Amino acid sequence: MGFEDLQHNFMTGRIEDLVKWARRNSVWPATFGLACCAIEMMSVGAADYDLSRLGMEVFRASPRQADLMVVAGRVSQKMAPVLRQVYDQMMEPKWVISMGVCASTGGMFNNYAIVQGVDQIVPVDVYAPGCPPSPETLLHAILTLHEKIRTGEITRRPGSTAPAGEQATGGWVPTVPDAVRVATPR
Amino acid sequence: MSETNTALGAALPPSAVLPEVPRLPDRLVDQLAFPPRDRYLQMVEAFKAAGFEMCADLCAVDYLTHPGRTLPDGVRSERFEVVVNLLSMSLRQRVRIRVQVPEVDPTVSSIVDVYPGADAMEREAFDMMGIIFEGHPDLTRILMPEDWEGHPLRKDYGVGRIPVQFKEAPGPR
Amino acid sequence: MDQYLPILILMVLALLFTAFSLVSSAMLAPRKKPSAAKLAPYECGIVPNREPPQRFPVRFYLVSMIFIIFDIEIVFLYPWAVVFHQIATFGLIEVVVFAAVVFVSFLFLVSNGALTWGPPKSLTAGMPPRTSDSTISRISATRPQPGEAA
Amino acid sequence: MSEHDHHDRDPERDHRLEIESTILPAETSEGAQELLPRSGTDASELRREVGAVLRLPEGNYIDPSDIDIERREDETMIINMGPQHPSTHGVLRLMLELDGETVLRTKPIIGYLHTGMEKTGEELTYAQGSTNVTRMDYLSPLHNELVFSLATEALLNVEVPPRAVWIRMLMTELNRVSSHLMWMATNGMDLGSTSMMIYGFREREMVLSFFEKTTGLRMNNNFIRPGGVAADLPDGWQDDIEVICDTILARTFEYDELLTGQPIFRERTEAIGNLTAEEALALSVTGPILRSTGVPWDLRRSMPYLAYDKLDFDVIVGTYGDNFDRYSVRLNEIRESIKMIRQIAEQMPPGDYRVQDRKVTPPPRARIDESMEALIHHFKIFTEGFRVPEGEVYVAIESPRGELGCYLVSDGTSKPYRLHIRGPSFVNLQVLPVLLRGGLMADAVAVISSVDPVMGEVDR
Repeated sequence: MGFEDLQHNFMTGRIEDLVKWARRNSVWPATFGLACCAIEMMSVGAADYDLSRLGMEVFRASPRQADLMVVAGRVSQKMAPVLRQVYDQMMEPKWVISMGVCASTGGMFNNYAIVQGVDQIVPVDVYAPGCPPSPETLLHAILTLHEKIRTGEITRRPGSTAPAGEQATGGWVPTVPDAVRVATPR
Repeated sequence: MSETNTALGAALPPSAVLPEVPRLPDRLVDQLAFPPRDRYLQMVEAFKAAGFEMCADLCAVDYLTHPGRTLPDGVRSERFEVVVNLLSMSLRQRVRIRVQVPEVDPTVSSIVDVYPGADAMEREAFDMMGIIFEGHPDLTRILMPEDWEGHPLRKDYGVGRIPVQFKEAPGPR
Repeated sequence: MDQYLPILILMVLALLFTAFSLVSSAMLAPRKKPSAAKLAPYECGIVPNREPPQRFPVRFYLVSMIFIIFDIEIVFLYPWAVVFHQIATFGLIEVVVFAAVVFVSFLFLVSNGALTWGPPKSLTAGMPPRTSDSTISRISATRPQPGEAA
Repeated sequence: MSEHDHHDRDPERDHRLEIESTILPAETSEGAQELLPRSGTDASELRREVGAVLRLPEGNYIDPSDIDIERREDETMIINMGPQHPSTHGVLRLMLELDGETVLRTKPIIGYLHTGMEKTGEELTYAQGSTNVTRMDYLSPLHNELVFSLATEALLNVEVPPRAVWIRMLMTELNRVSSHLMWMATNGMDLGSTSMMIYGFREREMVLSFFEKTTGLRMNNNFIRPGGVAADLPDGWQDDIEVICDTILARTFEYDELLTGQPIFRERTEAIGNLTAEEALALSVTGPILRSTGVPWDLRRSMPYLAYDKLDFDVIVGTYGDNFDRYSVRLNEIRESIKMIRQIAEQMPPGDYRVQDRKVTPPPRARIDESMEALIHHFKIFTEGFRVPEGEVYVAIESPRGELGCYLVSDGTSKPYRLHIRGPSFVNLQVLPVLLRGGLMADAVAVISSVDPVMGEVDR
């Protein structure tokens, strides 16, 4: 018996809201700062923009204790498998914010070295535009994620954002794309 | 610039020194030297003895699509060029040594024994341009993944641009 | 008999709590086989391709042994604290003697160098405490640049 | 039970698991770039990883046996201070061979943020070039733009009006203050004082808000362009500068009190990561690290560019070259920069902020509607870009991390033929094996943060 088999009825409805409320208000980000966006992520964490209002000021270094991976910066071909490995090692209710245009679509670096969009490697929940996104944009992205947690399913990740292989295995085994380094000329 | 030239000239093998690039503001006119490949290490050692304490920069340039560049008469232009920038704090001067490296065997002697700081720069030149430095302690890739084929900064290596969907952009050149 | 009632209640509560947490986690936990990556040790994102080293320097176990000594000392303080009022001054002297004995072992450890880890760190012995201005010099434009560098 | 059980023998899933166990290990291991066991490395590479930099005279050659690692190979651990690590300031990966807590060998592995900027630089015209270059060293973007613009103007042989020169100096010195404040913040947090992180960022926000007011962006502002500056200073900028200078100068004494007095901070920085001047020069180290060893080399003083010879400032030089000296060099450089910013604010000349040669700078927006050739100039500059005569130049400036050089080769077209940026952090990283040798793991964290590498300019 697991949560996903609970029918949505009057009694269970309240437990789900309680769980969603708890998860939403203490999402711990994993420090995945890559490039310039990481500096903006740090200034969001610092005093002026203050992530601790949302219960997120604790940046967990190890993925074992993190719920949210903010991919802050451009993902190079050499970094792609590392990103996939850290994503796989994160605990289960996990979300991904792709911060900045370089993470979302490769941005201005449309060349051999940058993975054109981090959603080729990990399923992304929220895309934050900007280069670098100003702290307000990142806060807005985090609030969108909270909204998504509040209205989304508790445990099963929505199939749509995941890469193609996700539905085939019922959405539970984190699928690894065939070649994590997309552009490595084989 | 000319008096240090003669002072160095005595110590140096006869090397063609480009007269000067007319238009640069005087502060930026560095001394240039074009040693042949076999006398390159010897010239670097001579410059080190002449008071150039630091090797500021070392990079490789691929002249595949721009062969006709101004070179002093005694120098035959090859495809690759290794540019070493030495800095002298006492003389407050820079010298730029430009070595021509042919495409068939792109090997140059490594200057790590004279300037240990050039170690990572030579690895980058090897990784990006494919220039082999003999005598380098650990000539492996430094920026690209280990199993990457090809040297990205060469002119015949495409940019790897992925055509953007919403406008018919030319394919990866 | 009534002395032992609170202990009994405490045990029942403990049992109840563990049972509740075990059952609820078994019930609510997602039912899935953890993937190979999740079971792999975390090495800063790198998949380890060499097996972790078997031999650890003895210094690491030394630290755990030192911890046990002082942990036992604290454990003995708890019952002492409960009956502190009945055995007033005698109890105080007793615990001070006990603490002194354990402190001797601490002195032995420090003298043996169990707690000094790294190489000795001092530039020159007896240096005055440095401030952010004491060990730097300012070279202004008026004074001519010292010609020879280094 | 639930319907998941009879899925267990599903071939698709086993195929997935089997892929997973083969792809990732193959792709994250960097083979020859990694730190191999001592038996697998030859003498010269072993000497480099152990940190022995100065070569003996040609006669005798170090043979591996006498490199003093007394630990046998199976007693030591080779671990990863990998790309995703809280204290490696971005995606630097260090492989360390440890004997318990003491570091024996180190090998930095970089390239995890390689963005192919030098290749992209060859695709963009000179007008667009500074947007690409500014993303290299993301703690001091204005320095990258300045070095690219100086190189382009040198080839164009264009004289930038004095006001643009002084605005550039103002903005780069402010950028140096914000970069050193960022270093103070992360260095404080690495050594355990998280309050320093909060204070460092609080002051930095003041400088960033001034940047946002002048250039429109907090970072990557593309403000310094070939031919001058993008826009004039907003009116009332003197009082903003006044407020920034007074507050930050007062706050530096607060940081001094917060950090220098504490025994923990001193214990972790004094006599850690000692560097001698010879080793620094041999490894081509520049910037605060070189000055902390006692070598008085600052490009703003020794090979002045822009109008630094008209400013009165001190070059800060340390004595021992350890972490504490690097900290005090950077702390006092913030004070020097504040002193300079005040002088610049007083002597700011009036006049144009861009060179008026229509071939380089586009005409003002209003002129385009009136005159035909203004429209043509505008169109030509923004589509094909202005042509730079053929030639090559190397320009170097003093960025907060060291000598930032730009080697620009042009072949007469409107795109750079070869753009090579000499990143100071790329070269300064080679000093890690020398500094980490023999220290503890905790010292390794302190030394990495005192070297202050910015991975954007290391990997370019």
